Amino acid sequence: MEITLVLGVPLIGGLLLALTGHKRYAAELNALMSLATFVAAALLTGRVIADGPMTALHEQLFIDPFNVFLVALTALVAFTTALFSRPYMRIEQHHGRLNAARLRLYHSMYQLFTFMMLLCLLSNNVGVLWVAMEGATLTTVLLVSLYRTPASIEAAWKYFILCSVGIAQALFGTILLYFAAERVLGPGGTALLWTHLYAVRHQLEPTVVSLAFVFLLLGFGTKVGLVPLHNWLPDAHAEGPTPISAVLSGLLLNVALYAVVRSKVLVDGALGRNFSGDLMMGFGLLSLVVAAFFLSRQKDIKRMFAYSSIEHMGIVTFAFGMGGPVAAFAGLLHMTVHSLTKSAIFFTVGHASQKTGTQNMADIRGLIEQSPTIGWGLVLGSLAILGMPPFGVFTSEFMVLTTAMHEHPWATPFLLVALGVAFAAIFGKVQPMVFGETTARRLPHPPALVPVFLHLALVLLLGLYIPPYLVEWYRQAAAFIG
Amino acid sequence: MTGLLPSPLGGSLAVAVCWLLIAALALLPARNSLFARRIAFPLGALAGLALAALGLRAVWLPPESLVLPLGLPNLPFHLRIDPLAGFFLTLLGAVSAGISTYAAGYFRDEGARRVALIALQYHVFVASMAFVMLADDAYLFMVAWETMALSSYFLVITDHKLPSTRSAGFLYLLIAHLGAIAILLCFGVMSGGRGDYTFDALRAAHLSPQWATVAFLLAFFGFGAKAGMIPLHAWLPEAHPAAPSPVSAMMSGVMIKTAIYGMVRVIYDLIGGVRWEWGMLVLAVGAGTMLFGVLYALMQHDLKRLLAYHSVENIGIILLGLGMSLVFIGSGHPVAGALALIAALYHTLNHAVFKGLLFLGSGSILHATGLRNLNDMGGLIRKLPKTALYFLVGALAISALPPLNGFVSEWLTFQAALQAPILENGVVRSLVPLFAATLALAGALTAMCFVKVYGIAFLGKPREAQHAPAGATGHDARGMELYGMAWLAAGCCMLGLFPSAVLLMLNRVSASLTGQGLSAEALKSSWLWLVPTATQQASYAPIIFLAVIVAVTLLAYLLVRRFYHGRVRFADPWDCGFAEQSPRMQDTADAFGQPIRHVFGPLYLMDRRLPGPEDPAPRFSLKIEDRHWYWLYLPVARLAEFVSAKIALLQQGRVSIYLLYSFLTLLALLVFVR
Amino acid sequence: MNLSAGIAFQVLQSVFVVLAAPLLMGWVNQCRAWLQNRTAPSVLLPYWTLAKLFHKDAVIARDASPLFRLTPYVLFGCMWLAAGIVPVLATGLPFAPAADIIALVGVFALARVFSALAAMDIGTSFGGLGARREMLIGFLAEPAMLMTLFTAAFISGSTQLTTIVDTLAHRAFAIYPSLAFAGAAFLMVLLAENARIPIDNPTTHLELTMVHEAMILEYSARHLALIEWAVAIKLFAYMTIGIALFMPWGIAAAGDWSALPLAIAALLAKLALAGAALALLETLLAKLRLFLAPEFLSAAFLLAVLGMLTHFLVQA
Amino acid sequence: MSLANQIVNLLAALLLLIAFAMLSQRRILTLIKLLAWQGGALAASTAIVAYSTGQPHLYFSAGLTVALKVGLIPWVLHRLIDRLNVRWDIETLINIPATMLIGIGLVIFAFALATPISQMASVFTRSTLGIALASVLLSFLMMIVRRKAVPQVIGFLAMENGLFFAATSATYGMPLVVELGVALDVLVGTFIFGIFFFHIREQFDSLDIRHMEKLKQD
Repeated sequence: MEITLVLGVPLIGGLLLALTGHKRYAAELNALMSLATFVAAALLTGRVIADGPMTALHEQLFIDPFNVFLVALTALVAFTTALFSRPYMRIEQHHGRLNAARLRLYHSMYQLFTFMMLLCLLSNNVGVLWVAMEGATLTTVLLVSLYRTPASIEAAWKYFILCSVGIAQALFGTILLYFAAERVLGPGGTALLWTHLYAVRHQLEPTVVSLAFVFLLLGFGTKVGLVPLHNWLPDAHAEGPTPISAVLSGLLLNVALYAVVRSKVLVDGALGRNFSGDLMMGFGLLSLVVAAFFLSRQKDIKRMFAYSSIEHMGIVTFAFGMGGPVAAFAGLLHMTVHSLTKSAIFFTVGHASQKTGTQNMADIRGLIEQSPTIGWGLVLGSLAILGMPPFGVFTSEFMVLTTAMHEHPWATPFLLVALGVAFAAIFGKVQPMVFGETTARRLPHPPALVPVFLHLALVLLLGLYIPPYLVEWYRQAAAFIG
Repeated sequence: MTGLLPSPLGGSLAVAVCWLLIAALALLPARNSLFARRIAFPLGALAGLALAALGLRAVWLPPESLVLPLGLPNLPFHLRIDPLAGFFLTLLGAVSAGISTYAAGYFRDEGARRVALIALQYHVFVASMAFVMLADDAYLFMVAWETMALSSYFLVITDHKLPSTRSAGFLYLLIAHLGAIAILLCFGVMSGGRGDYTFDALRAAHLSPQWATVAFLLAFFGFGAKAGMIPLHAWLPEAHPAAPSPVSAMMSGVMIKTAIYGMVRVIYDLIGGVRWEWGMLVLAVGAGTMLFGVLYALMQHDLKRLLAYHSVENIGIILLGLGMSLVFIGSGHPVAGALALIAALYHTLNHAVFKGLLFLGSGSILHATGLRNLNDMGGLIRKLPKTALYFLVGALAISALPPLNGFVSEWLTFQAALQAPILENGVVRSLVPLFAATLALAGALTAMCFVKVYGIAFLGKPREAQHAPAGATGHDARGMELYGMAWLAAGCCMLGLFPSAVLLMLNRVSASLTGQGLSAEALKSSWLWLVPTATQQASYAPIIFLAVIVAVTLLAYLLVRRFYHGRVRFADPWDCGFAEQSPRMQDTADAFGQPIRHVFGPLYLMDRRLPGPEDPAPRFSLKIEDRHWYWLYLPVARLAEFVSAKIALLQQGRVSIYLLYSFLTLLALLVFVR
Repeated sequence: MNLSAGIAFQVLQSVFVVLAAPLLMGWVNQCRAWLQNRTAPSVLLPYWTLAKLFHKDAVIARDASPLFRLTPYVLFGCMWLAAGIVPVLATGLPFAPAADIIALVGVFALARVFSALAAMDIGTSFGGLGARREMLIGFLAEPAMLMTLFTAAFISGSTQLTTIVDTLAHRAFAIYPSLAFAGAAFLMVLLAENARIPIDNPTTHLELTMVHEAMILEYSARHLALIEWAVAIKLFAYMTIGIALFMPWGIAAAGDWSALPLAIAALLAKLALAGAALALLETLLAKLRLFLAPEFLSAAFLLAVLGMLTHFLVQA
Repeated sequence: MSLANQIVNLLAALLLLIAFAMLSQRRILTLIKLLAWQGGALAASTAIVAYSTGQPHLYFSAGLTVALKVGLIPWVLHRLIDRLNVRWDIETLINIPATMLIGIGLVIFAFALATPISQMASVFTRSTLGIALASVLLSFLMMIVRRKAVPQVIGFLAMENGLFFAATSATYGMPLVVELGVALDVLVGTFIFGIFFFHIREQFDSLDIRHMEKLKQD
């Protein structure tokens, strides 16, 4: 029941917003739908806390410890982003960058995007997961090009081409997986159901499955933003509207990574050796290091944080690649805190660039003077994302680092160099934006600050105390991620 | 009776939480800053006093520990208090009591929002330091450690409109973070793969000598970055002066001591199995740090920067003590090792007190005159007599002059060095006294430097026509500011005059850490005498010393008055009869350092501007730069820049190339999977 | 040894040193005059000078701070204290354990800091110049002095002067190469610290090269008298330290009244000899340029360190 | 080997041939025709597999393929290039013979990769998996070397065809819901690509993707 609600609300919301056209209250409606989704997700979460994992709709949908918190997180961030996008889009409209038709597109696509991501997470069917993932690309590609500037068109084109091609590889991987599963489960519906696949994972044909994993990793990895498949990511983040950058970084990357991890579980079962783990560690480390070095060369603020997302996805991928209860736990936690922190950062970044009329970091100065809350949000968010305690990002990085140190000591220098370089790069750029003499001006609408500080408070909380049921989910999920 | 008193651990925790509460409260009534302005800091100071008392008690009680239901699922926050932590908590509490009191007066006239923010950050800062000392697992330690760095960073950039402040803050946080990464790595090495990060587990782990050395190096690097040892000191002379003076006092006085705490905790307590080679490294770095610090301090004309360089120097002295202790313990002479450790810890305490005092004094000067540049000062003793008095106490103490406290710890360090003959290894045996020689050199240079500071700032006449900058109050420190300085000045005297009490306390710390304290003879001597080993070998009685010196001075005075007279006439200065005297003809700070520049010329990177002969308003300017920038920091930055420039070639904007990356990756993986 | 006898010895020695110090100064001046073929002033001249100064009215610059007026007394007190620590006439004085050689160096440093501060107080160009030069000399002389003392301390295993002298005085005669180095270093430090040629010229005025005199230019009358007296005591103390370290024979133990006459006689003889030697040195040497002073003193420092190392190498 | 089997193999070979033809083709109109032909071959092979295995939903799938890939999408593309007036110019980044050589290498690689898998496959799939993989890789190559937007999209669609072929011939077709979803995605994707062509034209006055190299790292 709750599951259908979780999926139904955004779907209906998307259609509704598309059909009604842009009304004055569209932004509120958007937020309301997201709130409803969030409430549904909260109900679902409560149900899972009470009853444990479940399946629905002829096993087509399922919820287990791995996806339950992602569903909740997705719904939460989608809701807070909707809250943020309300004033943000108003201001954009006020500045004449968007018109009513575009806003209509924006709002309906926003809901559909939420739907697609939730479908990805909830789908038990690996094929449907793929479909939803492609759907998420399709819904966001129009959002990235929302401003119709040459740069945004270019970014959207690259996003579209690279992700479509990437996702096509994932489809081939899915087909190969099905090919392998069919031989065990027989043709028909069940051979693509994850729960069934999981049950028979040890009997799957290793060669096929490893081949499938290569395609899946490459396909979904493109959406995760793994280096060298990441090239769409900074462009899309920088040129799209900021709420979209927030959900791309905060949610889409997570969902894509979720798909990778789901595949990894099956492959590990079939292969028995750490083939997938090695690949993921390699990609994770490469992404981490390369992104860290990219950071210092950025001029555009959103682009910089986009690279930071690549870096963090690298960390998570590396963590899952290492495997083991602690590392997987850390990976899950890092997914959570990264999406909360990064979306909070994008909220502040959005307002900051509206205030200064530019995304060029050299022209953003002294935010803390004109708008202390945005300035503090940005600096605290940046520090949090850089792994400063007591924020939660540190917690997961602590676990990743310590695990890496005794399981893969060779990797630690890379991790450390990357973290150090990233720190110098990001903080060196954020500090002058936040402090110093100001260039900011007043905004025509009050900025949305609740989402920023709500997220940061959650991240802070996770740095000091993780609720027991969350721990339990993480543990269970970590146990089968292995 | 003891049951009625709070347990040291619970009490300390309560104090730390109290600080956090003050911080939180400071934020709430932002508009009406009565709380932040009038109540927060005095309350914080009271809490500090309580903490000092609790810490003192903890030194004499067996260790206590506690687990809080916070933190990681596998690793909740562990707290523990033992004599070492007790000692450092005492240091934190006592010094912060003085500084907070001072801050209560200092920040009275700041803007409401600013003072609220400072009160918030300041108290988070103090509380995090308390947690650093209470932490008993790696995670809580790191959280507290980085919170400390973060809150102090925000305090440093309080005046963020100045570009120099911003770059100082950035450099500070960057080096702090790199250090923290090294510390984290050190914990990782120590846990040796078992994944248990409570200090108990780390203590129990037996590392092979190689891994122990790796852990030691990481800890030394990580904590050294925070302590400001060379070559990681670059942030310190930038960041400490940039902060408001009470914060500088807190950072120089207490914060860099947490690094010493960390070093002692990790090396002695957690790693264990000390080796003398480590000690030699610490000695060498310590001596280098010390000399570097003082030589650069002599070149400074910014008062707070100068004090910051002296912090570098004093960290070197502390490291010298620690190094000797490691050498002795590592060579199987725990008693001598205990003496050196005690000397190091004593100096840690002393430096906290007198450097806190000196920074507060510089704050009062800044408040009254708006000046930081010594070259513009002069004759302040007439304008700020009270500040001048307290500053003199601090200056004499840091110059290691008897009978104040700086002397006692340097004396103990020398005594430790004089134990060198018991070492078996001939090279080490002759090197240890050599390091003592560098200490003697540094001590004398410090005295020179503080003659310069005091002589130029407080004595003589104002050097430049006074154009009091905006915000200068023009009057001497008063009220809370004075009490704060008086408290620390009293500390300088007490620690100098009653060293045997401190010695007993530190003996307990050392005994709990290394299992070995001082010799029995040293401990049973009376409270008047400070005896490190045996009365025959060395002793020092500051009270008697002071009594005699005061008595003879008084006697001389009385005799002169009795037999002759006290007639005085006042006149213009004579100055060998030179008639054309102007205050600008006095030595400036730069001039005072000139002989040292001459002697140690190659050490400095100088940029000197001499006025031309036709110059109507001649000005001499001098800029001394740190060579470390050029051989260490900039090359590293350039390397990172180079690598990132190369990596940036990956992204040239062409979608075909991007597709090609994907394609090649795919092919490579497919080859790999076969 | 009973305490009262010890205290009596202590008082006796302190008074003796204070009273005898100007005499030593006079003796050095007399020797120097002889050596330079001048008519020598009376050996008692320093006493008359002091008396004259004490009688005069003090003239003080208008904006002198209390520090300026306090300093002469502090200097005098410090030197007197030093005189009480050094075993001049006897070892084992009751006050001796209150301060060892390191504290002794500390006392000298305290005096130096105060005199430098006082020099800067008036705000004249010469005062600052003198203070700066004095501290320059001090920063090298002080460690050299300490290292010299450390060499002795290593030999005797103690930093108590009493113990050191006891050990050195009552050992079987042996040549310590380390002590030879230390002795040379000590002599150099002594010259520098007491403002003697080749570092400074105690008789000079109105010269840009002056060091110590530049610091006390603003003093007059009783203040100047106290400073001059303190300078004399300082020279005396240094000489007695030298004697204690390198020629300790004949010293009495505290409370041993019978050995006292011999001790005084030996001391006077040794001082006379040392004073004459000092005068001779001052006559033979030329004053160094100021910037050669650091070289001179670093040589002293290195000699002292070398002495210490020699001790370890020879012992090992 | 049954007749059905042989026909499927033949169609597979046809598919590969068309893929090569597309790689070497310079004209957009011909490319679209080839795409339609490829769709046709795909539909035919799906139908044959459906017939010989008796799986009804494969018929549906074949129908869908005909409707979309032979009918709708080529038609849409046709309309687009008519509207955009970009029939002629197709330039490649690497010259065509070199591309072909690389393509041959890719085919060999794909076959080598698929052989171990083919051994365990069911009757129909012996060679088809390798061919499907080869045509996916060839389409990928085509996307890389084309520098106009439309051929790039055609390459993408050809890749989807290869994937569909793999799905139907290697596995007897994916579950219906998945097939429908994939088809929907392809359709929507094509429309969005179409919209994009207009946007690109509007902003850059050309469909040459070399104009879109502004966003890069300097």
